[in-house]
Amino acid sequence: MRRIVFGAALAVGCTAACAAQAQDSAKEIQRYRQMIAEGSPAELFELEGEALWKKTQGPKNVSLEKCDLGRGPGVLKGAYARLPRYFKDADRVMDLETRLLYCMTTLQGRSREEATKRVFGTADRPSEMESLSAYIAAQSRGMKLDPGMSQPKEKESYALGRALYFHRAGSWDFSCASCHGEEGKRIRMQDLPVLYKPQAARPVVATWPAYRVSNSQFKTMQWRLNDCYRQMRTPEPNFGSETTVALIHFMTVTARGETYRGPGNKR
Amino acid sequence: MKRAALLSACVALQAWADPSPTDVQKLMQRDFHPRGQATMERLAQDGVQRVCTETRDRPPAEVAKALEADQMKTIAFPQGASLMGDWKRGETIAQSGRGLTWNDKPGEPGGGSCYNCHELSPQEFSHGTIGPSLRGFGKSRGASAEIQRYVYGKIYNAKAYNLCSQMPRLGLSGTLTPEQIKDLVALLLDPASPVNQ
Amino acid sequence: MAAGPMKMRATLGQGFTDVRVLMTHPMETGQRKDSDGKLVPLHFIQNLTVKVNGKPVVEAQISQAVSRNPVFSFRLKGGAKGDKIEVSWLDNHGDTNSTEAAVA
Amino acid sequence: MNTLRRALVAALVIGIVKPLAALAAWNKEAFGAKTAGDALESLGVGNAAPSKDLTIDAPQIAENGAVVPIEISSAIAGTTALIVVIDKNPFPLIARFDFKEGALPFVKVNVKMGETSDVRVLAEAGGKHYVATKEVKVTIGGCGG
Repeated sequence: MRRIVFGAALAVGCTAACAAQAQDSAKEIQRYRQMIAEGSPAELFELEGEALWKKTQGPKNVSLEKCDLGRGPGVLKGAYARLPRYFKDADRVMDLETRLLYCMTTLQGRSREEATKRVFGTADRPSEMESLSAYIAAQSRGMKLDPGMSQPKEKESYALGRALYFHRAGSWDFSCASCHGEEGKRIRMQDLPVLYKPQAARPVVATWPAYRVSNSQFKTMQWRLNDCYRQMRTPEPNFGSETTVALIHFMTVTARGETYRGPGNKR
Repeated sequence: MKRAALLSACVALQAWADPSPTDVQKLMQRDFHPRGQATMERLAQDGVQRVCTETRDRPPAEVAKALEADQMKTIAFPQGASLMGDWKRGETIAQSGRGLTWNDKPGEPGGGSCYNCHELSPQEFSHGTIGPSLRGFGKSRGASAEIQRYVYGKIYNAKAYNLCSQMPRLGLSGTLTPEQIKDLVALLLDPASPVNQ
Repeated sequence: MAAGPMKMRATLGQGFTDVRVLMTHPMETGQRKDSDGKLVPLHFIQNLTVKVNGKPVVEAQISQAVSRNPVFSFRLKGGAKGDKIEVSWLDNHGDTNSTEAAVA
Repeated sequence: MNTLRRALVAALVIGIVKPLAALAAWNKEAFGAKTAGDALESLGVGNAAPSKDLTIDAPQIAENGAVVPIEISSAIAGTTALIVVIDKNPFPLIARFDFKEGALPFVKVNVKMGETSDVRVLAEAGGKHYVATKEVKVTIGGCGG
């Protein structure tokens, strides 16, 4: 970034001690994350999700057990690791939550309005999407991320995702890259992975969706983008829209080949 | 007009495969909806946002200079000798991340979110590193009228000094009032401020 | 929510049995406000008991300072495959819940 | 025989022999104490000698005070109880674990911390008390928005 000379003189250099101290704190935060990962309530959400997967709902009073997540009706093993991908029946690229919504409306006959009334839950009452995401993502643990990139619409979605990543808009002129653009940057104590680079995207995409200790909630990627756009001071993205799926698709392709090890634990 | 010619020159730089900023803007306008005070107008890119998007924040020098000059004209410097308010209020403003989101109530005082990106007073352990550390900023620069004006202007509209800076245009966007900006100027320049201890 | 699911895993370690138990509980401190600004009343687990084959081996008194959806790890002396481990809790509203597992 | 039985029944009625559930009573006074000193006093814990055989494994920096993982282990012979105290919490007494025959003096638990503070663990062994201390810094994660 070009800085005018006056501004460049402004940065009071960080002494060696303070650089070392920053190094320690990064190491200690890594230990914090590793310790909270050892004992995580995320598994409680997987149990809830399993019950919801089997629960008959909607006017057609059927469960989601026939839902085709890309590997055939009802096949859960490794399905999450191959999303987002193109689905012929819906003629569009879908991530897990968009695909679940599709099954809720087609298989269970539920209206989109009812099924999306509460897509983001609370600590007291997690949403269906959150618990289902925990359960289904867990079925891909140990499998390599392999999102779709062969279909024309998959390539289009990837290109749109990449353009969105660098698209500056909103009252504060932010793009994703404004915060996730340079190595070693932090907001407060929160380090910011450079998600358009594979080595930074891999550990992140491999551990979403995740349990967030700060509010005891299980959070999904659709929520993650929703909350980022909120802080970018833009209007709200539609749940499961092509733009949100394109961004998730772009980051997942950037991280492809990594072994999925979620659901994870986040601050 | 010269500036339009300069702008169109940038379009060629951007990779052909990705949709153009205009295409992306249309898709966002289709896929987003207003909520609270966050209205759809916010998705309409202005010249600064479009050029910085197209050039991945590396605009050609003469384009940057021309657009920075435009942005400088937007800064309304308050009258009066001093642009320094109360650094104690400045610290509260720097700590607060509120303002302009869809769950902030309009009219409620916003914050500068300064600690998100900058180190300021040494007591605050949890500070960001996207922006440079501002510790001791006033100690080495004094508090002359000229430096007060620079700091006020930079907070009001950072793009007037560095076109594709990641720093939000806190004054122009209506996030902070002139009084709040003057309190932040004091936080940075007032010798009594913790930043300068 | 009412007594939500509990999950326990008891596995033989070197010379001890590792017991890890997860419990669904809000562990309210009485200081938190809900979405409409009302204070959520104090609601937390007070007593926790770990039993092996019916015999109590750990008895804990805990407070609202234990995190929401509590996660505990304990270590039991020796232990053999098939031992019955039971963990139960009692909270300040008098609600209880318990779960059982055989040592894997 | 009858007199013994009658005495037992009478004792139960006036609550001298508490029903099993109440045995694991909850020390209202100790948990309600506003300072670490008062809490320990009502637990009958006098001065405790530092001991390196009592270990606390906790992160130096916790990204969020809502969940701070703490692992406590005592190698002091005859340890029967572990007590967790966080000095700067509104109610410093966090938990007390009593270990009977068949359990090792070890526990891992996630706790809440209001702010950066010392975490103190006390072990009870052979009628004496031992202590270990570790400071945990609590930071503000996220964008503070």
